[in-house]
Amino acid sequence: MDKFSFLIAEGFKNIFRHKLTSSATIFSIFLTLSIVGFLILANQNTNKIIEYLRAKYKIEVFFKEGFTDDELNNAINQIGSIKGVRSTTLISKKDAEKIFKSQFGEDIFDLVGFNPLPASCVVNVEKDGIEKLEIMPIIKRLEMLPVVDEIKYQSGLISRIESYYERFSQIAILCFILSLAISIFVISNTIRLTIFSRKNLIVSFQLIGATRSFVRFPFIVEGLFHGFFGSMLSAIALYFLIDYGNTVIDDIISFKINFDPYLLSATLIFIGIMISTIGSIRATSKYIK
Amino acid sequence: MDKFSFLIAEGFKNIFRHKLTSSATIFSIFLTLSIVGFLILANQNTNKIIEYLRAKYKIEVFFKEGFTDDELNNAINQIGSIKGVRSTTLISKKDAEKIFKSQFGEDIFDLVGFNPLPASCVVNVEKDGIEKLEIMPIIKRLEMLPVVDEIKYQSGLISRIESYYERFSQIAILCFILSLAISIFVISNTIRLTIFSRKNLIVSFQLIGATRSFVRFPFIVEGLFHGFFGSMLSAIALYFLIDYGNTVIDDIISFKINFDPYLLSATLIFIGIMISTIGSIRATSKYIK
Amino acid sequence: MIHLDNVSYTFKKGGGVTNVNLDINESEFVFMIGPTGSGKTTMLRLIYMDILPQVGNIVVNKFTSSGMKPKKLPKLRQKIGMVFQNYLLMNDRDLFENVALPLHVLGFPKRQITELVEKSLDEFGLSNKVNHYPHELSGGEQQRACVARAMIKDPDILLADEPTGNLDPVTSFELIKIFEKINKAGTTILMASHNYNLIKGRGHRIIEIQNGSVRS
Amino acid sequence: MIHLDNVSYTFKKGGGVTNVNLDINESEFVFMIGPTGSGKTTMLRLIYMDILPQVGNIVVNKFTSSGMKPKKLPKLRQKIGMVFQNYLLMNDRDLFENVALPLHVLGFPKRQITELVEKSLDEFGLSNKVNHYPHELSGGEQQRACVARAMIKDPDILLADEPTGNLDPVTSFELIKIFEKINKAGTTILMASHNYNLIKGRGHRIIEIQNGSVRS
Ligand SMILES: Nc1ncnc2c1ncn2[C@@H]1O[C@H](COP(=O)(O)OP(=O)(O)OP(=O)(O)O)[C@@H](O)[C@H]1O
Ligand SMILES: Nc1ncnc2c1ncn2[C@@H]1O[C@H](COP(=O)(O)OP(=O)(O)OP(=O)(O)O)[C@@H](O)[C@H]1O
Ligand SMILES: [Mg+2]
Ligand SMILES: [Mg+2]
Repeated sequence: MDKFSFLIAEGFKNIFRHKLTSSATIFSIFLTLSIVGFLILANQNTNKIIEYLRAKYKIEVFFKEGFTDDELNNAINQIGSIKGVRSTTLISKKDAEKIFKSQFGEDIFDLVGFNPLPASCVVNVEKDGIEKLEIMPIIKRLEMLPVVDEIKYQSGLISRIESYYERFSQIAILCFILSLAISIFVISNTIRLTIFSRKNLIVSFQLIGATRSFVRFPFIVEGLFHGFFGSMLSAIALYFLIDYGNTVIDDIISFKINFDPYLLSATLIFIGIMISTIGSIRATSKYIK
Repeated sequence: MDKFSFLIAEGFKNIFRHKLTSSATIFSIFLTLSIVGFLILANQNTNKIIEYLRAKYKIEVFFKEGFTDDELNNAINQIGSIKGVRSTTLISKKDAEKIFKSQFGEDIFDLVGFNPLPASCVVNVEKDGIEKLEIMPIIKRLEMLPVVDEIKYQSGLISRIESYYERFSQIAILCFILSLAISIFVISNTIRLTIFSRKNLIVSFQLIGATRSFVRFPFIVEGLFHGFFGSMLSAIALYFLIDYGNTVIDDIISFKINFDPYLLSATLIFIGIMISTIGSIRATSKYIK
Repeated sequence: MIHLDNVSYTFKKGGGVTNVNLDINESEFVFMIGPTGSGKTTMLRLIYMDILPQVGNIVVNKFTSSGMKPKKLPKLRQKIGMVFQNYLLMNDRDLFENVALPLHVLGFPKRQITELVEKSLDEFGLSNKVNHYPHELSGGEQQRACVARAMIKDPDILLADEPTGNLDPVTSFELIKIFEKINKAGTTILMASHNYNLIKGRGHRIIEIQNGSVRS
Repeated sequence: MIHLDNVSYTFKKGGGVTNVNLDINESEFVFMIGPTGSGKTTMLRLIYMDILPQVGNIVVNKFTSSGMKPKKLPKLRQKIGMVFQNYLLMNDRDLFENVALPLHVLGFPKRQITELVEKSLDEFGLSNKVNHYPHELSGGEQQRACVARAMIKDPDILLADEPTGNLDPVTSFELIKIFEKINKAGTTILMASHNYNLIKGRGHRIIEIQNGSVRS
C-alpha cells in the first residue's frame, strides 16, 4: 500500500522534477492532437459540401395530358414518398406558361392561342446523409407511374457530384488517418527522447534492486497525466478556435461548424492517454533490462 | 583553418555519436514537413474545385429579332472577347427549336406554325484563375450590345459558388499556416529535447575554454544536416505518394494532382533547413552561458 | 555467502578479470586492494551481477550467475548494498529522497522510512544537507550519501567500491569504524580500496587484485 | 598570478567560502587541504570563474572577477588547466578525442594534435586505452584522462581538484612528480587534496581550508 502510493506520488513528482521534458511531451501531444481534432471536425463537416451540391440537382418529370389536378397531386405524393426524394414541386400548366415566358421572353398564349405546355414536377433529391446517392432507382420508380410522360435528368451530373464528393471525403479521411499516424509517431518520438534523457536514472534504479514494474510504474502515471493534460489542452484550444471561428464564418457565409464539444474532448483525451501511456511503456522498456 | 574543418567534422560526427537524437530530429522534421508539403499541394489544387463549379455556370443572352447571322456572329465574337468570358455558344433559332422540343416534348412548329423562339447565346465564364470572379461587369458589357434583348443569369449562384470556394480556400490556407506553425513548434520542441540531453556536454565544453561559437558551430552543422535530410525525405515520400495517388485517382475520376517536384522539394528543404538550423541555435543558446 | 568459481570476464576492448576463485563467508570483512585498472570494479560488478561471467560461475546469497534471469536480479540486489565508485546518485531528487529510495523499493512504511533515513543521515554527518540535490553536495558528501543509501536497508552484503576516495583521513577512518560495526552485527563486507594505510593492521582479510587476477 | 581579495561566496542553501584572502605567485606549487565539505571545490570554481564572488574580488592572470563578462571567460580558461573532481569527460567521444579537445579549442593543427595527445597518453600510461569511451575506463583511468586533458595545452595555471582520489599510492606519487616537473617548467599549480601523506614534506606551500576559510 505504501509502495503503491509512493509510486503514484513518484509519477506526479516526476512531472515537476523533469519540467522541460514534461512540458515538451504535453506540448507535442497538444499540438498533434489539435490537428487530429481539427480533422475530425473537418470530416464531420464535409457532408455540408455534398448537401450543397445535391441541393442543386433536380429531376424533371413531365406529366401526360388529361389528368385531373387531384390525380396529379396524388402522383406527386407518391413521388414524394420514394426513397431518396427530398421534396417535390408541382409545376402546373399555368406555371409552365410563366416559365416559358421567362425563358423565351414571349407569351405562349399569344403565340399559339392555347397552352400546349405539359404540367410537370421538379423532384429534389435527398441532400443529407453521407451514403452515395443512387439516381437510377428513383428514375425507375418514376417511370412506373401511369401519369408520367417523360423524365429529364442529367445522369452524368449527379454521378459526377457524388464522385467529387467521394474523392473529397476520401482525401479528408486519408488526411485524418495520416495525421493520426503522424501524431502517434511524433508523440512517441518525443516520449522516446524524454525517457532517453533519463536512461541513467533507470539504470541506477535497477542497480539498487528496483523491479521492472517499480521502475516503470511512475512512468505510466506520468504518461497518463501527460496524455490527459495535453489532449485536454487541445480540446480546449479547438473549442475556442471553433467557437470563435463560427461567429466569424457565420457572419460571412452563414455556415456553422457542427460539433459536440463533449464527444470531441472525450475522443481526444482517449487518443491522447492511449498514445502517451503506451509510448511511455514502450520507451521505458528499452532501458529496462 | 584546422579549427574550421574540425568544427565541420564535429558536426558530422555528432550525427553518428548521437544516433537516437539525430534520428528523432530527422524523423520529426520528416513527419511534420510531410504534412506541410501535403497541404501545399492541397492548396495548389483547390482551384480545381472552383474550376468545376464555374464550369457549371452560364449566362444566357437572348438576341433581338431581325439581325442577320453575320451580325449575330459578330456580336458573339465581341462577347467572346469580354474579360472573364471563357467561351460562347450560339444558339440559333433552329437550335432553340430543338431545345424547346427536348424541354417540353412538343414541336414548336407543330404547335404554332412558325418559330417564335429567339436566337440566343450561352456564355461560359472563365474557370481558371484563383481570383474571385465578378459577374456584374460582364453583364454590363453584354447589356451595351445593340443585338442583345435580354440576359438571364443567376446572380446568386455565382456569388454563392465563389464564396463557397473562398471559404474553402481560406480553410485550406488556415490549415497550411496552422500546420506550418505546428511543424515549427514540433521541430523546435524535438531539437530542444535533443540538446537538453547534451546540456552537460555543452557546459563541459565551456569549462575547458571553448568559446560560444566553438560550442555552437557543430550544432549548426548538425541542424543544417538534419533539416536537409528530414525535408529531403519528406519530399521523396510525397513524390511517391502523389505519383501513386495520381495513378489511382486518375483511374477512378480522371483527375490529376498538379505538382512540380523540384519546386516542392526546394520549398520543403528550404523550410526544413531554416527551422532546424534556427531551432538548433536557439536551443543551444539556453545552455551556453 | 559469495563464491567465485574460476570466473573470467573480458571486455571487448580488453581488460577485465581472469580465472578468479574467491570465497567470502558470511559476516566476513574483506578488503580488496590493487592498482588502478586492475579489475576491482569489474569484480564487484560481477558479484552484483551487473555483468555475468563469460567463464565460470558465481554464487551470491543462493543466487547463481549461470542461467541468471533479469527478472531475478532485483531479488538479489535487494539484499546487497552497493557503494558505487562514481556514486550514481539520482540527480533529480534530493539527498533525503536518494537515501530513502532503497526502502521504498522494499515497501517500507512511510513513517519508518523517515525515521531510518534521518538516523542514517545523522550518522554520516549529512543532517544539514537533507534538501540538497546531488550537484549541491561536495565530492565527499556525495560519497557518504552513496554509503548511506547502500546501508539504509541493512543489507546482508555490502559491496563498497573505493568509498573513501573523496574523504579526508578522519572521515575515512570513521567510515571504516561504521563498517566494522555493521560487520559485527552480521553484514558481510567486501570493500575495494587503494588506501592501504587505512586498512592495514585492522585484522581483516585482504585480497590483492593484479591485472585481473587474485594474488594471495 | 592568482589573487583573492576578501572573497565570499555563499550558496543559497548554505555552505561556500567566506573572507578568503590568498595570493599565489607565478610558478608556485600550492596544496590546498581541508576536510570534506570545507570549500576546496568552491575555491577552485571561484578561481576559474565558474561562479563569481558575491563579496570581494579575484584576479587571475590579469582577468578580474568584478565585471567579468561571459564572453571573456573562454580567454581566461584557455590559459588554465582544470582537473575536475568529478572528471567531466565527454561521454560521447573516446579518450583520444577527449584529451585532444583543448587543443582543437586553441586551433592547433591536426598533425601536432595527434603527436601531443599520443605523447601525453603515453606519459599517463593510457596508450592502450585510446579508443575507450569514458564509461569503458576504470575510475583511476578516467581521473588520469582528466589530468591529461588539463595538461595537454601546457597551461599557465593548473587547478587540480582531488586528482588522486581514485589512484593507488604508486600512481598518485607518479602524478605528483609529473606536476612537479611542469611546475619547474613554469606552470603555477593549485591542487586540492585530502591525501596529506602524499604531499607532506615535499617543500610546497600548503594552505588549509576549514569551514570555508583559509587557516595559516
Ligand atoms: N566497459 C569496458 N569496456 C572496456 N574495457 C573496460 C570496461 N570497463 C573496464 N574496462 C577495463 O578493464 C580494466 C579493469 O577495470 P576496473 O574498472 O575493474 O579497474 P579498477 O580496478 O576498478 O580500477 P580503479 O582503481 O582505477 O577504479 C581497466 O583496464 C579498464 O580499462
Ligand atoms: N551548488 C551548491 N549549492 C548548495 N550548497 C553547495 C553547493 N555546492 C557546494 N555546496 C556546499 O558547500 C560546501 C563546500 O563544498 P565544496 O564542494 O567546496 O567542498 P570540498 O572542500 O570540495 O569538499 P570535498 O573534499 O568533499 O570535495 C559543502 O558543505 C557543500 O554542501
Ligand atoms: Mg574501479
Ligand atoms: Mg570538492
